[in-house]
Amino acid sequence: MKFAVVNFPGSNCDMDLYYAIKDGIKEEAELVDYRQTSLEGFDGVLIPGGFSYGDYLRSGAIAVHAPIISEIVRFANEGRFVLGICNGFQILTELHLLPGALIQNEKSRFICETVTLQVMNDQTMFTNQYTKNEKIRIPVAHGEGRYYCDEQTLTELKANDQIVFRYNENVNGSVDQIAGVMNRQGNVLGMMPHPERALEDIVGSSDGLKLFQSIINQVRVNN
Amino acid sequence: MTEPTAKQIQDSKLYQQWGLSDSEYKLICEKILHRLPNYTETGLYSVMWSEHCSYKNSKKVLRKMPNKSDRVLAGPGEDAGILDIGDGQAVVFKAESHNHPSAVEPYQGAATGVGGIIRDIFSMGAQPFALLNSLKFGPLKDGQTKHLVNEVVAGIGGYGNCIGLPTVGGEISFENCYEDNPLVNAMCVGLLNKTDFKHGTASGKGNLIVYVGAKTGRDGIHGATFASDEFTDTKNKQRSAVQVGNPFIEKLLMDACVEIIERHPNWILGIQDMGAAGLVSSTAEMASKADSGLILNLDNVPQRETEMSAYEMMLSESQERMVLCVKPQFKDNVLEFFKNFELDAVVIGEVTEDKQYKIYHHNELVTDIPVRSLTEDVPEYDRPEVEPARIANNRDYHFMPEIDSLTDTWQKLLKQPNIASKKHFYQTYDSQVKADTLVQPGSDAGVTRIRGTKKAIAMTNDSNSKYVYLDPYVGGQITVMEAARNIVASGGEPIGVTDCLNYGNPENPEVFWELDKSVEGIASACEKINTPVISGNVSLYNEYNDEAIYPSPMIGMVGLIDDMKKVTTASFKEVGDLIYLLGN
Amino acid sequence: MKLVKVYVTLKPSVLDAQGEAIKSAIQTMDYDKVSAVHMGKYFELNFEDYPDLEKDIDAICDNLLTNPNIETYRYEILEAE
Amino acid sequence: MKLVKVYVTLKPSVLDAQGEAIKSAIQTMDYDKVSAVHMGKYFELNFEDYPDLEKDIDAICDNLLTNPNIETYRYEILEAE
Ligand SMILES: Nc1ncnc2c1ncn2[C@@H]1O[C@H](COP(=O)(O)OP(=O)(O)O)[C@@H](O)[C@H]1O
Repeated sequence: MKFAVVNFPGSNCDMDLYYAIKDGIKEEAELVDYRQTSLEGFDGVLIPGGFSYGDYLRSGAIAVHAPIISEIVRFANEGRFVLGICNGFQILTELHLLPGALIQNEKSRFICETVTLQVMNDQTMFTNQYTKNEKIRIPVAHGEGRYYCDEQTLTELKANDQIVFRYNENVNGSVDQIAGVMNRQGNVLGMMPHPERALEDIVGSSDGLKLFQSIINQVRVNN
Repeated sequence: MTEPTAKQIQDSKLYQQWGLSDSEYKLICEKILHRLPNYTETGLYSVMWSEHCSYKNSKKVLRKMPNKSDRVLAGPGEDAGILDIGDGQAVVFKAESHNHPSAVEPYQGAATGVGGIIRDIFSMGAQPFALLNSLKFGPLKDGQTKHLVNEVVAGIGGYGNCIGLPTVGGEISFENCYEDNPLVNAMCVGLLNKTDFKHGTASGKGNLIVYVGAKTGRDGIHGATFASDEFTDTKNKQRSAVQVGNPFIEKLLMDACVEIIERHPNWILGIQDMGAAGLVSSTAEMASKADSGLILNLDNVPQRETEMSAYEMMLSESQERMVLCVKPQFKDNVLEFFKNFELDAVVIGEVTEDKQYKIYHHNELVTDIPVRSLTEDVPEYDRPEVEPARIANNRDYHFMPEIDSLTDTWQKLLKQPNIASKKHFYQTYDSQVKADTLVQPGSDAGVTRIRGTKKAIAMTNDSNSKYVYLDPYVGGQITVMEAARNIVASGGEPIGVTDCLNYGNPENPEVFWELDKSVEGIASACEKINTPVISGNVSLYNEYNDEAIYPSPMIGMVGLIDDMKKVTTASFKEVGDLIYLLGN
Repeated sequence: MKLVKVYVTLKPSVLDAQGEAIKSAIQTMDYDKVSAVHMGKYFELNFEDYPDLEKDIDAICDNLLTNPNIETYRYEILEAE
Repeated sequence: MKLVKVYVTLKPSVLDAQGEAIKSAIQTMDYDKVSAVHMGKYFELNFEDYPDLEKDIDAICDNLLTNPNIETYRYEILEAE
């Protein structure tokens, strides 16, 4: 199985994700430059955290104009899996592949902390190795991570079980404590917390491992 | 604008405003050039001969510090020091102060301090992997100080978070003496494959000088002399001396430099960052180290503003720029390589044999002076020292605290901002990016593993200026030992030290005595525990309206943990565990 | 040559965390007559003049300068000096 | 009630990293008639009306809304609706 880690100028968690695949779940990973125009041969796409284009203007806003983007959209529309973490999540909302937006934290400050998340839906290709309502410890590190969507969107998210993770304590003021959402089809997930930073107990938590194992599991079932 | 002539500079003593003394100016005219320096040349001497660039006041004291051990691969004299950690790997680290810029413009001052120290590490060919910082402010009583603290902390976080380096440690303290002269010291640690080590030199006739990175603007002109200048109310207006950072560009620059040195070591002969005194300091130092000459053509320098003079371009402290020395046959490869990172890279000059520093601007030779006169001919001062009366008169004084209620005292102590948790601040720093951080801020030292090995590195920044104020020699020792305890308590063996020496005006004999004695204390402790001082930085003239700060040496110490299973943290672990007290 | 000034503000339904923070900072500074603060973005763009200018400005605003989920914009077109 | 609109821009000599990034994004979007982009901040403040209003606005701008080292501002005072 082969994963693409898309690297934008200013991405800075690209290697973390690369190692998460290589060492965490022992699969193949390759960095894909934002100027590439093909994702041929990959089974899934990972969009890493960081500050693409300095996060100038709005986080994720400039990245959506990079050449690789149309290929990511095609990939998502074909039902293949796309995971965006932190800045990756921001890019996916700016792209409208996911509903809502990520705006400045309620306290207007960057926050780096390991937080408790609740797994809201264990029937997804990203969470099938967790159990529903399981509490997991995953680090967050962001200044613009407050999830916002309007009432109607929220109702839809709930109705379709698209809310995948919630914060146990609302660290950033997100609507409905949302930490991660997926699209209606269930193949695109965005989340602010960093599962790739929680793969080994020695760095504080290994609760993120099951997320990557879930993906492997699902892709195997599909094949 | 027309520049004053050499004669006008002499007559009006303009050089004084730029920080050159009469005797220094005379030395340049009579012993070095045998003529009057023109406007550009006077500017070059004034920055290169500032304390910040030349260490003319502190060199003699700095020589007291030990800088050798079995591990030392490079010590003071390079952008950063290097220590062998076995298996073909080395750690590279240095600390740098950005006190004055942060006082004037807290966010950008702190941010560019972080940016500058990161460049010092990757210019050695190392991959930076961790940041630390040491901050000192006035008491948190008024809105203005709170604003200052918040801005500095935001600047440090803003730069480090964006570039993607974890901030794993640091310290923040509050004391009256820093109210108008805050201290902002930053440290960066990197990992080097020993084969990748690059010296900052420009050698070999015909080799090319390549400029890489952000465009040059009028940022921070005379920042170096500004940093070596006392601070007064009126200086608050000196606002043009502020540089603005762009961590996004620095990330590209860092990745590009690390990669080009790793993949194409034969393309690059030397590399150095443009820090204080920008283009002149970097190129003159590179040429001086190789005993070469240099020709620069300023028309090729990428410029952000129009109609910049030679003086402005040479002294600009625009951030995120590097200088490379490149073999001509690899010129196209190098330019193409950086273009792929969307960075400006242009040839701006070449190495010569005549040992002269020659600058052309608009086809005119605007500077022609010996390279080494900028770096080696700086007068070195042996300042008079006097023990301050407060110390001489209180030698037999022994303070005994009176404690009525242990609980009260305990609670009062815990409420002190200096003792209370600093989590509010450090949780705005990304301490985990790269997923290698084993111990985050909040324990004794920050610890980062070295991926692919069993090893980990422990790092700490420590200072306690009150102790140094009360007894510089013992205070200096205490500072080193506090750092060492933090390393040991994290499971590490201390292997080396960097420092930031923050003091008042060295021309004040009492201040100079404090500097000298505390460095002797630091040196004696470092010798005892075999932690050579392999890099560092001096920040003098930390005064506000003639009031000096406490003598404030900051020690940045690095420790090696041979097996990451041995990492220990400060927190109590389980109910029922026994608690021991070690030591006296 | 045209100078286009674009003003971007958050939709009223979105909590303006920065505006709130600034308001309380202003109040700590003892200016108690401020009842509301909102923070937005301001852009100046220089354009060559051409017939479809407005269409392009709208497109640039919609697709780059703002996120329509949370922001609105308005602009004015002036002669550049 | 007054509505004060404050426009904050970087001094011309200061690097506008954001404006540069936005300009190149606009150019990748194939709008090639844009020659310069600058990004600033825009504030709306509601004030009770009082005689010394302008003095206070200046103070708030100088000490909080802008960084006088690198930014300049201008403002206009309107009647709030
Ligand atoms: N206090 C000090 N202790 C040891 N070495 C020092 C000290 N201060 C400066 N140095 C060394 O002197 C050299 C020049 O330092 P500096 O001018 O600060 O570097 P840069 O050119 O990066 O600004 C460096 O190698 C530095 O490590």
